[in-house]
Amino acid sequence: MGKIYDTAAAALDGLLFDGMTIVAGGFGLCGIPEKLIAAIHDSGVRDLTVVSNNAGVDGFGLGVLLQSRQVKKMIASYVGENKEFERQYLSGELDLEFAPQGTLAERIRAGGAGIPGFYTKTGVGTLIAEGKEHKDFAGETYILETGIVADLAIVHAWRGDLYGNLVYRKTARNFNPNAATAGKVTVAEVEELVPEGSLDPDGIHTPSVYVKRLVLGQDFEKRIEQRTVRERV
Amino acid sequence: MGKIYDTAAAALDGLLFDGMTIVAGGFGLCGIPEKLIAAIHDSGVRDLTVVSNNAGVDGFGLGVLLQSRQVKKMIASYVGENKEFERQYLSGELDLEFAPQGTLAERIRAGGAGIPGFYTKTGVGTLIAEGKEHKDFAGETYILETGIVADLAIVHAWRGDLYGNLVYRKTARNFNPNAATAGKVTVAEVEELVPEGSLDPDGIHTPSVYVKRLVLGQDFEKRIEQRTVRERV
Amino acid sequence: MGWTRDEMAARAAAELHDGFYVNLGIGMPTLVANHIAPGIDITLQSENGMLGMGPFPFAGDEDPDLVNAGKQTITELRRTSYFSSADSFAMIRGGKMDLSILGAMEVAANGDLANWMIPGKMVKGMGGAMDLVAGAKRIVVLMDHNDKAGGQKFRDRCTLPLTGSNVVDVLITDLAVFERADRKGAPFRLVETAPGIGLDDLRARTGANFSE
Amino acid sequence: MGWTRDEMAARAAAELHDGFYVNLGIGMPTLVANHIAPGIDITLQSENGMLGMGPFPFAGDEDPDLVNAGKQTITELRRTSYFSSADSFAMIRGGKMDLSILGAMEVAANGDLANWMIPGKMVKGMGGAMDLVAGAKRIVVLMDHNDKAGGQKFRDRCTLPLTGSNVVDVLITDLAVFERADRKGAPFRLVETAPGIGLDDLRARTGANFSE
Repeated sequence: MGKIYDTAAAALDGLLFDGMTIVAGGFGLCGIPEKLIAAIHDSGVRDLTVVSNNAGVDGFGLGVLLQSRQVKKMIASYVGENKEFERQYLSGELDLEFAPQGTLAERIRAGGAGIPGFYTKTGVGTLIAEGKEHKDFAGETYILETGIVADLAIVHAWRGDLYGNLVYRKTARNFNPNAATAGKVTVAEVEELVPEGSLDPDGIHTPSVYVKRLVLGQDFEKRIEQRTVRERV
Repeated sequence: MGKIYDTAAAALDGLLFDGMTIVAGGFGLCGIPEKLIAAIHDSGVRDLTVVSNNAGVDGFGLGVLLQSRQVKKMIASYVGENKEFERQYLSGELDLEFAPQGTLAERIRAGGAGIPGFYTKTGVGTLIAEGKEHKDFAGETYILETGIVADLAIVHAWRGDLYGNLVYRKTARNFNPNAATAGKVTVAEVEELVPEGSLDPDGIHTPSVYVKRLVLGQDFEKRIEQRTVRERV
Repeated sequence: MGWTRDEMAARAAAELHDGFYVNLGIGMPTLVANHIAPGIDITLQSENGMLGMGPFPFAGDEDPDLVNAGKQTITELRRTSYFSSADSFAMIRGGKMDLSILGAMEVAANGDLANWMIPGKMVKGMGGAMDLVAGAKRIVVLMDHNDKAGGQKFRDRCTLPLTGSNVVDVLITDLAVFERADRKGAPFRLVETAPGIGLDDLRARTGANFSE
Repeated sequence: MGWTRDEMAARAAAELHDGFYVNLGIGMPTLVANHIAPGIDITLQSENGMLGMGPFPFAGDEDPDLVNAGKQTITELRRTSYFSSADSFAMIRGGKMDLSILGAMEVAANGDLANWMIPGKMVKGMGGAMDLVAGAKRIVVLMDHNDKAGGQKFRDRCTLPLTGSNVVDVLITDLAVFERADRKGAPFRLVETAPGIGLDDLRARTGANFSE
């Protein structure tokens, strides 16, 4: 198949260019493609438009691309955990487009599904609706939102096989399967590369067709953002 | 939880009324909710609008509702396997709305997802596009298709638990997970009722919230439509 | 004077009926989970992609792949399922959540809700709040009745940018509970007041008209 | 005179390149799977919800839960995944299929395709054909060059209701292979003819203009 690459840098080789759009899986720091983000950082590619629910934290996740000023614009639903983001945004160095989380998820899915636009009730009557087409269906008002297709999608999966089939783990799934469909090229990092035929065909979250390149990562950091515990009684 | 019913008839009790719309899972005869269809037949409910990719065959699947003249209208993509359907349609007894298969699947998903309309390239320049809104995105023309919400969704799953979580098997999945989201009420028949906690949470196809009632079926017929085999060499 | 945060959460828990599927917003609403009555079976959704959210893990059992919408470590239950963000919001937008409990900066007499931005201050984003108010069948808001300077937060009109228009069904503050019968023009009605809160005092501290 | 159905299928198989994801329509296109060259790795999609379709089962191994888009019993492979109909057509509509091979009633010089209905006759429906021609990156059509009465099926304009407008890239008939360079006005070009088929004969039996 030729989909397996030895390193994240090799998996991205030839795919990166200044001014490109990248859609990334992950929610907060959960399920983010940390190895691919690091390799994009090392590549020095600039003027990126990044589509991701969050912007990482200072020094980890997409935060590293912000610190190195490689990001020109973010499309996100929540960016509250990142001081460097705030500084760049308030100084006008960084462009920001907010999309409600569900609208963002659906826009990414739509892009991957060949749907250029869809109507949603989310955001009607708010700032988000300004400048967008309004349309009534059965007496209710909806706004038109557009699909997102990126030059590159980067995702993090738990298990993958050499065909490119992917399985995600628990809430690390989040935006990853949607992002995987919305890249002109999709690159996945996995925690385990499993023998062919060992994934349950009924339980594959991302079918092989979506994944063009795949890398087995080592020593994932998988940082926890909010460590909350309960007392043992 | 109170979601488990003893018979298909009990699971449908109080949900059926003349003139209602029913969306059904299944593709051809594969993965059809055969017990629930039989119970709808027995109930005598009439003037149904049925949303299903196919119309069953004479004497099985949705074909039994056609033979008993309980169906007023079908929304489907392919009805080629059913002589009674043809007779009723040509005589004007039955109304038929064709939707391309992918458009039908997406309309059902959209209905379940609170999306009243979406744009697709499918059908542009064909009879399907007539009377529909056309809109250009990035220089390409698309047509507006609408979401489908039914009064009742009936689906067939392989395994279910008492919460209503469902898992489908192989290509019997087809329209079932989409249909399960698009009913004001969704009733599922399952081949196995498994102990709570025994389904892999990463592998559940229909989360419990979608399923209001569930029945364990017995002696499924699961008829094969086209038995094709190869020679043992 | 007035209810504590825990008392407010307990009052909100009374809105949860057996069999409900519920999404609890970040902050005070998460406290509601501690007050669910015995015998009331509730399934909690977390909009990052989980149905059937369990309590926080014991120390040492934290799993970086298992967090809620507030990015807090949590646990799963026997009923749990995971799904993608698009599927999660299909569930929310599609009206499958019986109830969502959210925090607020302002609520208006017409049901408008503002809880995501203050112009001129850094904006963190709306996350899933706009989707939740647009999609959930019933919206319960938990907020302090007045801001720290004593300003009215339950107002005739919201002054802050909206999260949703005509979406709040129940408002629970530290002083009182208000509810409206529908989203078609019914006014908010005072359901109860916290111990020691008089009606005149309440009206003085409230910008919105409400019926009794 | 002219190619057999198997020869047409073999010619169509030459359009399959290593690593391609391909959807084969019902009927003659399914024969193409028998002619994939050794060393060419192809993954077949079945639009009812399967990627990685295997051959027919051995007698006795038929599984009613495992059928292709023609409702025929099939088998799975080590690469197989299953998904819902909405996800299947998201894949197709989203342009992830490198190629689809379909049958036709008529093909026009401008790339129009008609293969789903004859007015006045019972209409069986378009199934997934309209989605496939709208979504797949490249469309190859397999059809008889003329109908049973000798009528032209490769025409200046389609007379039957369309399945898709400006969608055919390659046309393989029992007499010849035609291809066009793009969907922006390039004419169909004659690529090859079946043994014994002369150009004058071919033109006489063809309603569409084509270049050589």
